[in-house]
Amino acid sequence: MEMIVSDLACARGGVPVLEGVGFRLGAGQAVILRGPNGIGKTTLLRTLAGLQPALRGDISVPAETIAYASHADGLKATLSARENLAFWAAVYGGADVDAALGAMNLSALADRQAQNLSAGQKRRLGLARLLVTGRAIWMLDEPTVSLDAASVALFAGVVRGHLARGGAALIATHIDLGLPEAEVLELSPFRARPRAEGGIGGAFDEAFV
Amino acid sequence: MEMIVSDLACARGGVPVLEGVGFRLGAGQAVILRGPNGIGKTTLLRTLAGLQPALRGDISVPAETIAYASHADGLKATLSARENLAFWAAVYGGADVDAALGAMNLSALADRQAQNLSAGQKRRLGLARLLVTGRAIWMLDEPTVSLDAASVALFAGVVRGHLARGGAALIATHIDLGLPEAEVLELSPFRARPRAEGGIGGAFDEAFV
Amino acid sequence: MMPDLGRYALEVALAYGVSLALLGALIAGTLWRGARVRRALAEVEKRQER
Amino acid sequence: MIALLLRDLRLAIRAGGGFGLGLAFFLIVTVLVPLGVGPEGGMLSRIAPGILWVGALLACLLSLDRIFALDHEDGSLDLLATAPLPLEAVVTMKAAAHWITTGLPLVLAAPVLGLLLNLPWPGYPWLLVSLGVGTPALSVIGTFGAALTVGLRRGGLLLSLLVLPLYVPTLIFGAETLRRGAEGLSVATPLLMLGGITAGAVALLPFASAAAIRVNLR
Amino acid sequence: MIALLLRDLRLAIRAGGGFGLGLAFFLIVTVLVPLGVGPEGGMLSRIAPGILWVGALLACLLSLDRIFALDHEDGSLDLLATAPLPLEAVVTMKAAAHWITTGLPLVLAAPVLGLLLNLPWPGYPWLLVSLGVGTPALSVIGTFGAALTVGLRRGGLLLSLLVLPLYVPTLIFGAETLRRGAEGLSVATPLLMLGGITAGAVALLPFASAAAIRVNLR
Amino acid sequence: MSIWEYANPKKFMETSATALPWITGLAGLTLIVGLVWGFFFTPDDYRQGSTVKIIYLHVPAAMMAINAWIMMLVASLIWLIRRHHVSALAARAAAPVGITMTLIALFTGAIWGQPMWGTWWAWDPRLTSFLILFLFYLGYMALWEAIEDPDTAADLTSVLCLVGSVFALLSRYAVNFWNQGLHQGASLSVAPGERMHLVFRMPLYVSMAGFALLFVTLVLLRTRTEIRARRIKALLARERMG
Ligand code: HEM
Ligand SMILES: Nc1ncnc2c1ncn2[C@@H]1O[C@H](COP(=O)(O)OP(=O)(O)OP(=O)(O)O)[C@@H](O)[C@H]1O
Ligand SMILES: Nc1ncnc2c1ncn2[C@@H]1O[C@H](COP(=O)(O)OP(=O)(O)OP(=O)(O)O)[C@@H](O)[C@H]1O
Ligand SMILES: [Mg+2]
Ligand SMILES: [Mg+2]
Repeated sequence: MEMIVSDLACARGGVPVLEGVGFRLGAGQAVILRGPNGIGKTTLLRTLAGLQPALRGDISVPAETIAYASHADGLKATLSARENLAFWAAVYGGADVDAALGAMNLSALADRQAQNLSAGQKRRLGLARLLVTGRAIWMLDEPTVSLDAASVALFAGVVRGHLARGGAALIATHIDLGLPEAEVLELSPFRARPRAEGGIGGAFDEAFV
Repeated sequence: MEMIVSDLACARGGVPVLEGVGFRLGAGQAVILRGPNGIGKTTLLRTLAGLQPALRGDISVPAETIAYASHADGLKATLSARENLAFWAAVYGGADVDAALGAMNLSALADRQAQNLSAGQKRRLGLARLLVTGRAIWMLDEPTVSLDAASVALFAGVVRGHLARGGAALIATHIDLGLPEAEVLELSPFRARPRAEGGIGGAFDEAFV
Repeated sequence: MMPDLGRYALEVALAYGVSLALLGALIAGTLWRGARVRRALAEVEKRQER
Repeated sequence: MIALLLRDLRLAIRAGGGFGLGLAFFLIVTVLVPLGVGPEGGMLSRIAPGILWVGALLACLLSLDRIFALDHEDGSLDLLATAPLPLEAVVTMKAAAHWITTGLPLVLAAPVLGLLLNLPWPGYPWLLVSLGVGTPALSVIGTFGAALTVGLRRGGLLLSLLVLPLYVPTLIFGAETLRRGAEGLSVATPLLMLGGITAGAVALLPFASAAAIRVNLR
Repeated sequence: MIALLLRDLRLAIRAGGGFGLGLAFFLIVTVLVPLGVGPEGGMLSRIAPGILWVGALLACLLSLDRIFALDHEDGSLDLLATAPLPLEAVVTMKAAAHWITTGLPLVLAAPVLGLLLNLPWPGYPWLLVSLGVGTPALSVIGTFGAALTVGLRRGGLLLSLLVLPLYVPTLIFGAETLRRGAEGLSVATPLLMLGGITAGAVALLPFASAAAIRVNLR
Repeated sequence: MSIWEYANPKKFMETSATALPWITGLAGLTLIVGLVWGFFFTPDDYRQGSTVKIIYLHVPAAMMAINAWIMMLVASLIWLIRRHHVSALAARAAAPVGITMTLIALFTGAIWGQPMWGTWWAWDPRLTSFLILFLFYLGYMALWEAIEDPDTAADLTSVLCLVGSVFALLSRYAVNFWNQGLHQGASLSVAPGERMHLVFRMPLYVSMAGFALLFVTLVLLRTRTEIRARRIKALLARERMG
């Protein structure tokens, strides 16, 4: 399962933010997205995950093979950690909830309501969701926000396990994840140029020139 | 105008989080609060600013001399930068809005609606509010979140100017602000102990012992 | 040369008055916003040429 | 799909989930109207069918913004949209959960409120029938309105403005069924129309709702 | 203080500020009731006073959660509480802004809606008077409710439940004033009571609201 | 050259700029002729007296109120299917014109109802469904105002317009069922079976043409404004991107 992205352009709020993005992500491989605030990392991940259409370009795999984790965790405050995870497991077809809880070191907290978890624990629960999706390609948007050092290491281990099982991961982050084997994709060169300089226009601008 | 805090204890959600906090903050002086997530920095600042009562202890200056800036900026999305600031200036008795905009490098953006500012620009506008309050003691909760390096330096300059004019500042932050002259107050030693070990109880616990 | 509206003068005059006022407001609003947006566009375009 | 329905029901029942608030609102509206209108029984019993339906409709309306807003705020909606469920199924389940937590209690509580408003005796079975047939349409149409306004900050009032005109046919046929029933006339035509509206709305609107959500998530 | 009032008015008028939505809701409720109750003019004109008052009250109610919620979400409320304004003045100004953006338009639009409900002619002056005297009380009481629920996620429906019982006396005396006025009877007593409620609420409730906010910010 | 060429904003701006003066002139002319003719130079009806003169406002306005919604529906469909921005913006531009027409029909009808039926307002099906149409316009416009992103707003308002049209039709049927009503039938006749006299009909036709042309003029003007506003937005967004 290799993901090949070529000449991708994507827009946010009608304005093109990235263009000409291309990379390949093979099985067992991780790619780290880097770039300053506002370059369009979140936009790129949402486009790849199928949440918004691309302006141009090709993505070789369907959105159905991708598990996306956004800035927000999508946890329900009044459900327990296990209930939260069990819901997603049911939606994705019943993977092993307890194994996922164990992998993210949440077994002791399984029956606590999500609202009583600390920010870092919530984040870990959000990441445990990835393990129950059973999908091959993970797209993670700043997964380690509010995690302390030990949890970051734990997370890196989980990602390595996923890669070893033939999965792949695309991770947008500002910090060091402890995954030295991952390739880094710097997004700055792909910043969309204004149309006057040969960039692509938004759907609407085009008509004006 | 010297601020002396002694033996302060404060609670969040009914649970004591800090106790025995004491420090002094003289005119022209800055103190930086440090401590891990959840130690109670925000709680301490809110207590000092008069937003919640202390469990115990003394604060030598009234809340009316303190200007507080929280995690949130309190900007109105549909008002322009100048309108936002002019409102606070009117509330605090009419300081010079344009000077404040200039000091935070916002003059060019004065007429843009707050919703069209980038995260960093919003933050700068939130900090410009401090300048129109005319208050002597600033209490800042992670003021440099989402600021880039140049803006952090600009902000440090503004704080220095405030100190030079005889003001004082208490700043909670996780990162380096570029204010080497500021004293650092580490909060970890003041973590509230459980009552059994001689810590103070919450208002309710007391009745139970 | 006002026509004799008989005993329904008030109604007819009111109907014409209200309708013309509404139409007038619509036309005025259209022209006013048009002029404002045209001016704003000219300003932005000038600024971006620089 | 069933997992989603169960989750929504469980969330509604947990503390703070808002289960029962719609019911309370229904109660209050039907209490307010006699307070405002005055206590004459004869008149009350004549306006009772209309007031009961309007009250049920408003109670439904006010709970609509919970359908998607909470899921949108905490990011679940993004995750649901990328999950292996068609979005049409998601909105249908959301509407079903809304009906079970709001519409169904309204139907069950309505007879008690009918008493407060002096609804004539022959009306009670038709009260249950007309609300039972009509409230699913209210939930489905409301889900469409909620899908249009998801992501708007405090879109609640706008949501009401959008949804109320869409509620008009349901209201007219529902109240007409009930009024005719209460007066002992034949209810066949309005009840058929009401059923038709419900069936049509349930069959078609989920597609519009799913499209609206897709646009809003973009 | 005036700065706060002006800011709130300006925010309400800017796009997305929700100005006019309360009005639209009032319109819709008054349209729905005849649709539910049936079109007979005679009956409509008898229930018109009650319906107009209930409609105004619901429209007021639904705009209450904007009073503090937006300021709380973006952090302004914390900053206002530490500003050199007494919190009592803040809540008074908030209530005033709510009245100007919601209550006043309701009062002005009510005669048109009175037409729709066949309100008898002698009722029109009393419609203006009773709503003019009564709606400030609705805003002040509503501000108190909003202060109690500030910070609760999606507290809207809970807010309605808290506030509605508090609205009952205003509703009763307001609707009674209007009904007597429409029937050509003397309105002195209910109007006096209505004025008394408004005066008392305006004088005392801001202290309670300010206290509630202080507790909620803690 | 296909008709879709005009969906290109630039082309649209050029074409509409040349056409506008003519259409505006024609609209003004027919409108003034129609209304002046109707108001000054028609006799009184033997039953309705001078109130027949209201017809020259009421009927054209009522017609255009409905036609405006139909135009919005068509434009919305074009946007949803072919994604031509001009068409979405034209739908947006038509709504305020349509709501004004609805208001004129409502007001003139209410004023007319007082002498004819002895009441300003009755819950007659035609009247009621117009009130509901007014609510639809309100909701549609409020939704446009509430959404930041123009494409999102165009999509959602188009969906609303589609669904709303279906429900507007249903409502029309529902209110018909609910009340038999007082209002005139759908033919251009004042009394049943009797066609309105030519003296009344001629100015009515002119006035209808005037309202239709005025509608076209205003929609063109407003669409041009919307396109410009849209362009400002795009330029500003680009400026912000740096
Ligand atoms: C608020 C009240 C009223 C509303 C909303 C209203 C609405 C309408 C509408 C929607 C039409 C249809 C136009 C068309 O189908 O092309 C119409 C036509 C007409 N209305 Fe009214 N109407 C009102 C009151 C009245 C009154 C009081 C009269 C006179 C007694 C009246 C006389 C007519 C006539 C003569 C026509 C032309 C009928 C035809 O199409 O042949 N309307 N009105
Ligand atoms: N609604 C909007 N309209 C116009 N531009 C927007 C809108 N939302 C975001 N943007 C812009 O789109 C760009 C890309 O945003 P995006 O969230 O993808 O950045 P990011 O790389 O994820 O940043 P971060 O590191 O802060 O997460 C930013 O420059 C932002 O200002
Ligand atoms: N409503 C609540 N009920 C109980 N405990 C709470 C509540 N809100 C916060 N806490 C706890 O109070 C403690 C202090 O929180 P506070 O926000 O002051 O921390 P902080 O030092 O500012 O952290 P950060 O660095 O993340 O800003 C935390 O341990 C938190 O878990
Ligand atoms: Mg991002
Ligand atoms: Mg903090």
